[in-house]
Amino acid sequence: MAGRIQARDEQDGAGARLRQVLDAYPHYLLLAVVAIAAFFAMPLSVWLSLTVAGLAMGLILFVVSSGMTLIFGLMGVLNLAHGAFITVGAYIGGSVFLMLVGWPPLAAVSHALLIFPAALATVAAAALLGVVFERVIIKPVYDDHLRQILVTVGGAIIISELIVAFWGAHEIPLPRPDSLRGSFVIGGVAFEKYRLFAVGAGLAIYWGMLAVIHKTRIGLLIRAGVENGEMVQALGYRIKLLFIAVFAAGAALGAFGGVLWGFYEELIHVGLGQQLLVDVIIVIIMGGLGSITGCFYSALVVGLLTNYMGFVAPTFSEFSSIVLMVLVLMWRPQGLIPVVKV
Amino acid sequence: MHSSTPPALLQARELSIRFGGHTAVEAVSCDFATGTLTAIVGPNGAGKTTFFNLLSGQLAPTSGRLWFDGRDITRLKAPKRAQLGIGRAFQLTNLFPELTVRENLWLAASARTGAGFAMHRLANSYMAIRERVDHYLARVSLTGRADWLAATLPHGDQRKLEVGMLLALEPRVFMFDEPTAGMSVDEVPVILNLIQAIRDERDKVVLLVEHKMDVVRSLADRIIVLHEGRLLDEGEPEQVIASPLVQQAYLGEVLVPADAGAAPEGDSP
Amino acid sequence: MRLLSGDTPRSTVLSVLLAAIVLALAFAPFLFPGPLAYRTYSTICLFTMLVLSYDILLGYTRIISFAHAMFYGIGAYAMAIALRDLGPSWLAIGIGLLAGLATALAVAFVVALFSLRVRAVFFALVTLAVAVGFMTLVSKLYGFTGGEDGIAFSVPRVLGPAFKLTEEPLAGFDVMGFATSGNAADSVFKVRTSGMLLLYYGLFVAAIMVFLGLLRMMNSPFGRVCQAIRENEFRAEALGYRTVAYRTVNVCISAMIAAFAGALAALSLRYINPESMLSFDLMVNILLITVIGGMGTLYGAVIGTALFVLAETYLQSLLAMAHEATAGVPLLPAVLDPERWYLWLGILFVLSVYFFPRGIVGQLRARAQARSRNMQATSRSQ
Amino acid sequence: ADDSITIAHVAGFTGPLEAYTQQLQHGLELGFEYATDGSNEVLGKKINLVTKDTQLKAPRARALLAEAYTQDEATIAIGDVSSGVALAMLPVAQQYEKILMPEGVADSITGANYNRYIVRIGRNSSQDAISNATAIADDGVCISTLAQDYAFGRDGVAAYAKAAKARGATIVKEVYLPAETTDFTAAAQRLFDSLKSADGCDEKYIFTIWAGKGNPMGRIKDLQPERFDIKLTTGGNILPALVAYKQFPGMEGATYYYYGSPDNKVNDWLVEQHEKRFDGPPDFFTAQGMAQAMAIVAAIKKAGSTDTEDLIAAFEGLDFDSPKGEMHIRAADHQTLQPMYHFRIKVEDGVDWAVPELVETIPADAMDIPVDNG
Amino acid sequence: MTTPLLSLDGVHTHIGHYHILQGVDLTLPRGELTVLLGRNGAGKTTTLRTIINLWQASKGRIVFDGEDITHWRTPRIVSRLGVGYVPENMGIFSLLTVQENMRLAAATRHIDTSRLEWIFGFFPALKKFWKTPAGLLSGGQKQMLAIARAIIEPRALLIIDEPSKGLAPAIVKDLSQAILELKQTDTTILLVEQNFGLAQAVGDQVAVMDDGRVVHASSMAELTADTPLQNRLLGLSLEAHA
Ligand SMILES: Nc1ncnc2c1ncn2[C@@H]1O[C@H](COP(=O)(O)OP(=O)(O)OP(=O)(O)O)[C@@H](O)[C@H]1O
Ligand SMILES: Nc1ncnc2c1ncn2[C@@H]1O[C@H](COP(=O)(O)OP(=O)(O)OP(=O)(O)O)[C@@H](O)[C@H]1O
Ligand SMILES: [Mg+2]
Ligand SMILES: [Mg+2]
Repeated sequence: MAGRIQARDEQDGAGARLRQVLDAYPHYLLLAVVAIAAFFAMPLSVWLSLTVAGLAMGLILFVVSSGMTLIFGLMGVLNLAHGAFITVGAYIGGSVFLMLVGWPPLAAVSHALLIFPAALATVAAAALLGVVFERVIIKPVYDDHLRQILVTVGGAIIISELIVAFWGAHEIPLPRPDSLRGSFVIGGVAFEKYRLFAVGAGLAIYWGMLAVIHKTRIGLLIRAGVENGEMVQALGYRIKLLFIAVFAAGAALGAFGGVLWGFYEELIHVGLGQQLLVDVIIVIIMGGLGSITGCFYSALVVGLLTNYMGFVAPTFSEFSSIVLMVLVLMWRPQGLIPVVKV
Repeated sequence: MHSSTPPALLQARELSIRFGGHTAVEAVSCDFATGTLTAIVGPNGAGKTTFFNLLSGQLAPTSGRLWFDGRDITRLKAPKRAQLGIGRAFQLTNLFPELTVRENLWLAASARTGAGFAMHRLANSYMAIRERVDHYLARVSLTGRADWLAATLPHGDQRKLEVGMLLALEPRVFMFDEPTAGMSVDEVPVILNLIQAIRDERDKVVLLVEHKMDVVRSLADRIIVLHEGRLLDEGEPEQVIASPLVQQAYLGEVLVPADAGAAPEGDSP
Repeated sequence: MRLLSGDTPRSTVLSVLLAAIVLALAFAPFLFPGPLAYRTYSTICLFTMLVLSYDILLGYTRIISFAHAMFYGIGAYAMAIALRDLGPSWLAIGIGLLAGLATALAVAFVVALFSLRVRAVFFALVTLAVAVGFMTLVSKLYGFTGGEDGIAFSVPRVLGPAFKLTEEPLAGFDVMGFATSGNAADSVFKVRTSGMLLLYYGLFVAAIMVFLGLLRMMNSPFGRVCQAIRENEFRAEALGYRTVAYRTVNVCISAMIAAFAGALAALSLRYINPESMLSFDLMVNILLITVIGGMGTLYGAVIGTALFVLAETYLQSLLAMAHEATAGVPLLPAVLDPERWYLWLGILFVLSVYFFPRGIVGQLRARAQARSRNMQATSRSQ
Repeated sequence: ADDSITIAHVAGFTGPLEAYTQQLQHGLELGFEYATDGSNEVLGKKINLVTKDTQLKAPRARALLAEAYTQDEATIAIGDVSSGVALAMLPVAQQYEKILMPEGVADSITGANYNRYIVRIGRNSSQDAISNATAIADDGVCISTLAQDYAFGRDGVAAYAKAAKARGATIVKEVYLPAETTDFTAAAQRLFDSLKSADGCDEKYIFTIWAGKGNPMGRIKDLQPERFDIKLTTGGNILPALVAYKQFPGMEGATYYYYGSPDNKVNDWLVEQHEKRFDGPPDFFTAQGMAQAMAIVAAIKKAGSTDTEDLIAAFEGLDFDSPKGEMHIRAADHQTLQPMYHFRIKVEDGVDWAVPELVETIPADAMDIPVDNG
Repeated sequence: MTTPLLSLDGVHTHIGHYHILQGVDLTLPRGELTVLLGRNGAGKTTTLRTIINLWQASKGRIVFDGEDITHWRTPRIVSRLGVGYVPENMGIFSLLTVQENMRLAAATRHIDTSRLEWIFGFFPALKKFWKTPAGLLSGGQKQMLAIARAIIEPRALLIIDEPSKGLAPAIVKDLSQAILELKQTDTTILLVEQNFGLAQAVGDQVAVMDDGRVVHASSMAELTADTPLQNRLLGLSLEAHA
């Protein structure tokens, strides 16, 4: 069925040129508008530290959201169980970390280093969970968004309940290693160490994802598979494995986000993922469902905006991202960088 | 065609549409007068379906104007144009799959009556619409399958329903996009007879995209040739088909010298 | 037939089930004693209305909205605030109802404007965000809405437990008690003819009216066009239907019915808070009931709601029984732990989405259809 | 029937607060055992403790409570630990004219939404706030507060500010944030700014009241308030949450209960039995549950009957023993007045959580808890 | 005669509830080009798809070079046996560039440049649009790309579904040239074609389908010679409307 497609007006002239640029780079524009508006609303030192904090928070949000947008973008599956993956990640990462910390042979090892094996274990376990989830829950409902929504919501319930059955309903404190506490203070502006750590992780994941999708044959296959899975098979590739892998990657990303978030809040609880899901959804809709780049920039914008608003008008900071999302959608109905036609 | 005739019902002026860098229809100007059946021919990708989309409002032109009954309808959306009486059948079958054949036809028959927003009366209680549905059910010989879900119909019957819906809409402009494609040989005449009957009423505009040249010859009053989005030629069927430009661009060198009569273009939808 | 707008159950099993549900609800106060049972059967009536209104959105027009619970909440809050601020009077009820319907209409209209621009999944996610935002707003405006603490209020005496319709209580017969004890004499109980009884019958009648009304609406030209939009929006436009207008009207009507149900819920509960009126869980329940019951049938809303509310209320007790019964068996008791009842609900959801893709009603109808076709085939071959 | 007394515990045994409800249930069981010397009988009747799971849903809670009063013929019902659900249950008690003892902390339970069938053994948020003010506030102390932007947060800060000012402290700024906030950088900026520029302060504090999951203290601490000589203060918490307090050695505040703080034989018994049965020390809500049970037994004994009116009369002005020592139920609003504990955080090796070392016990009469049910 | 490269033996295929193929028997002689003819909906495409198991045969056997491949999965059939497939709808990845489309089609990492030049010789447009997203190509160019993908590497079996569709007549000529050249390289080809002219020009063997069965199979020469038979069979596929 041919969708209604608007032909682009291609008039010449400076105005049209500007519109073209804005059309091509809406994410830069949005980021700039938010940052510049805030610049005039607060003292410089405050602006600096909030900008740094906001960008870092944005990167954490990106990590937390990227798995969901990846799965939607590449497989067209709307996975509302993403929040549950985030929670699972926090639990697995947290427990492995606490176990390692409490293990005598490792007593001499810096706790900060132990985050890495914990994260690794989480990613592996979550990927496995993702495979099971894809096989058991998602496989029967490819191509049916409505049933995907239902099934993944059901799956999320099951996962959360299993978490409670396994770990109990208590909150689990997850003290962060001392070396990731506190800030570097430079010229009166505090840069939190953990946020800098998260920035590193977020950027690495972003570039990693872009590289895999745009530079490797696997990325090529995935992009092709989304458009025409049958043809990919007819070229001799086993698309099922590919899709399972994508789902596993999405789950692993979500879980890694959960670890990152668990250490940020220093507390793990069953509602952790659900509580993040709304922000995740705002980020991925605003970015353009399925777009990694869009997700990245809209996460940054949301991170910045909530920080600025938290200073200027804390009462409204909660609504600010929803309002922004609505505005962005009125401007660009498919989000900043649309990829998947919905 | 003749300066004495009243202005044509449908007039396209310099219609163009561009997709990214590709111009699918380029500056096509053309008049369609009541009482004529115009066949649109051209190789695949020439822009025939796109041209239909421009006329019926599924696509908005990048530039150019469109008049219907003396009124500029360039910016009107598809529903509005259908309300005015520009109806079309689709090249790829385009039905309401989980509704019955009768309901499909009902939707077409009531579309221009304005009954759609009524909530207090049952849909089946509109006698006039019901009669129309029954009438067109018979015309496309689907009466026996009236209660089948459209999705369960064989392909050929789906094509018939597609045409039936256009008829039930009772528009003033009929657009058929390869109506017989995918239909089995013995059923093709049913549809062609229907189109012929509309043409013979001589108060409608009929547009027909068709690859089969014998069909075009027997039905069309006029032929338009599209090639790479441009209007290559137009005129009386025999004259257009004979023109060397058309021979080269559309029909190509004849590959089968044996059957000189039949056009070699045997391509499927 | 007339009553059902010609849209009959079309399955014997379905007809029997429906009749059983309607009969049980009609005599519920006289068959099931106790406050929890009262809560259960009034909830069935309330949710039936709510789910019916969602079905015309999701089932008939395929608009996936996560903001439906929000409209339910709007109706409930309007009613609660009116009764709290104006005191327990009929006037307050009238004002609350009207305010709820008007607010729902206004909000729905704005939300529907979104459906002009974005579609399907996008719309679903946007409405999700909007609903969450609304819930936050309600918690924040605690001066007006009572915040997280909600609003407790009184209703006119006639609708309350203190009002007596008849001096003497009527007699009821506890069917469940009879089924377990087998003792007929012990199963007779007293039914106090209080305002609660009156209120319940109000709900019951309202639910029936909404059902019949919507059945008619969905068999009207409007309903048929909605279905056409669900099936093939592009083609509906090509025929000349302004689908956006239909979708907007549909969203508005559906929202107003949800608000109506919400207002009645507030009357019946006499206490509301964001958790019970606006939460995501509530929304998920609506969605699940609609799908499990069978989308686009309206009958599914009735069956689905009855089953779901019963499961939600009593699954835990059932599990407790299973838990005790399997006490000796290793491993089983752990999963049958009544505290994990929600796990089982989740599993049931997933399974029912797999095995009843067309919902209970869809499945029953398909079975009935297959059988009648087979019978035709055999009778023809004879 | 006639030979037993039914007490119904109607609370969220599943859902987000199930851990708390579990603690309460353990406390109740231990409390009845202790108060009846293991016989579980009072006035010669067996105490029958039934439980009903509200799933933390208000409508369900109301129906279950009604069921407890009618079907189960409960003499007394113990309500939900969530303030929201507890508030929803209050009118039901009035309607059925039976006693309800809710466990939520909202002031309005024994305040604006009070009815005479409500008796609360647990603390209210004013008690929390005022005890915290009592622990810190003094002449020359400057305090900025951080709380969630809803009734609980605002009321808490108001009570805190009033008590702190009464003790000579200055409240510099009140910052309120949305309840779900997780990023506290901006708020910390505002709080730092306010205290940096405040004059005449010997000590500067940021006081936090935060219910739920966010961890504002840790986030503020990350921004190194010590740069500006600002200290943090907040109330105590349950043991799992105390783990996070390890970051704040030396921090002072006031708490409802820590198992090491009270010095009496009830508490000794509780700690010993709890260690034995549940393999760990008792927590906040275990103590509260035990106090709850002991209050019930004391009231029934005093009333000599299980008639509601007799019990109400018995509860009013009741003094009873508890793991926190003697408590008093105020007749005016049925709120229990009780001691609180001023603590200083100490990090001990081998203890999983930070120890809120007792500085002093704040006796009940040192705190002026307003009566608000008028 | 040597054993055929591929043979279908009583193959049935169901799509959903529809029984489409109702016992197809077909053999492809090694190194020859077999043309499959038949009216719309006869089941030609279904046959092709069934061979590489895009639709599962519900009954019957498919044998490739003596090996029963009926239950092999598509990727295995394609990669193990070396099958090139040009689907009816072309199966272009429109978001990928022409180059990327070609890269995916080649099993090896590096595309053989001389072969590429050979392909460009027939389809110069592909060279011109090498780095262009394939979605922007015209219908005919897409068809060229689809064919190019199928022959980017030497294949044991080429399955081509209506390649002339959407190609301008001039290019159809090039196409038939290409196919003739491919035949020289010992490739077995199964071609569905409605354009009888093209079919006649390139085909060695011919099979005609109707209603999910093969109703006629012979050498092309035989069919060309027998005009009455041609009229009887191909009246179905050529224009019948008078
Ligand atoms: N939505 C679109 N976006 C981009 N390109 C398009 C779109 N629709 C059509 N085109 C392109 O425009 C050209 C004309 O297509 P159109 O469908 O009008 O051809 P046609 O003449 O109807 O061919 P056929 O005989 O195959 O039906 C084609 O090259 C096609 O790829
Ligand atoms: N996905 C499907 N579901 C149901 N029926 C199908 C499906 N695809 C094809 N069919 C039916 O199978 C039959 C054979 O189709 P097939 O595509 O194999 O024919 P064909 O010979 O290739 O015709 P054409 O010349 O039109 O390409 C047709 O009747 C068609 O309607
Ligand atoms: Mg076309
Ligand atoms: Mg085919």
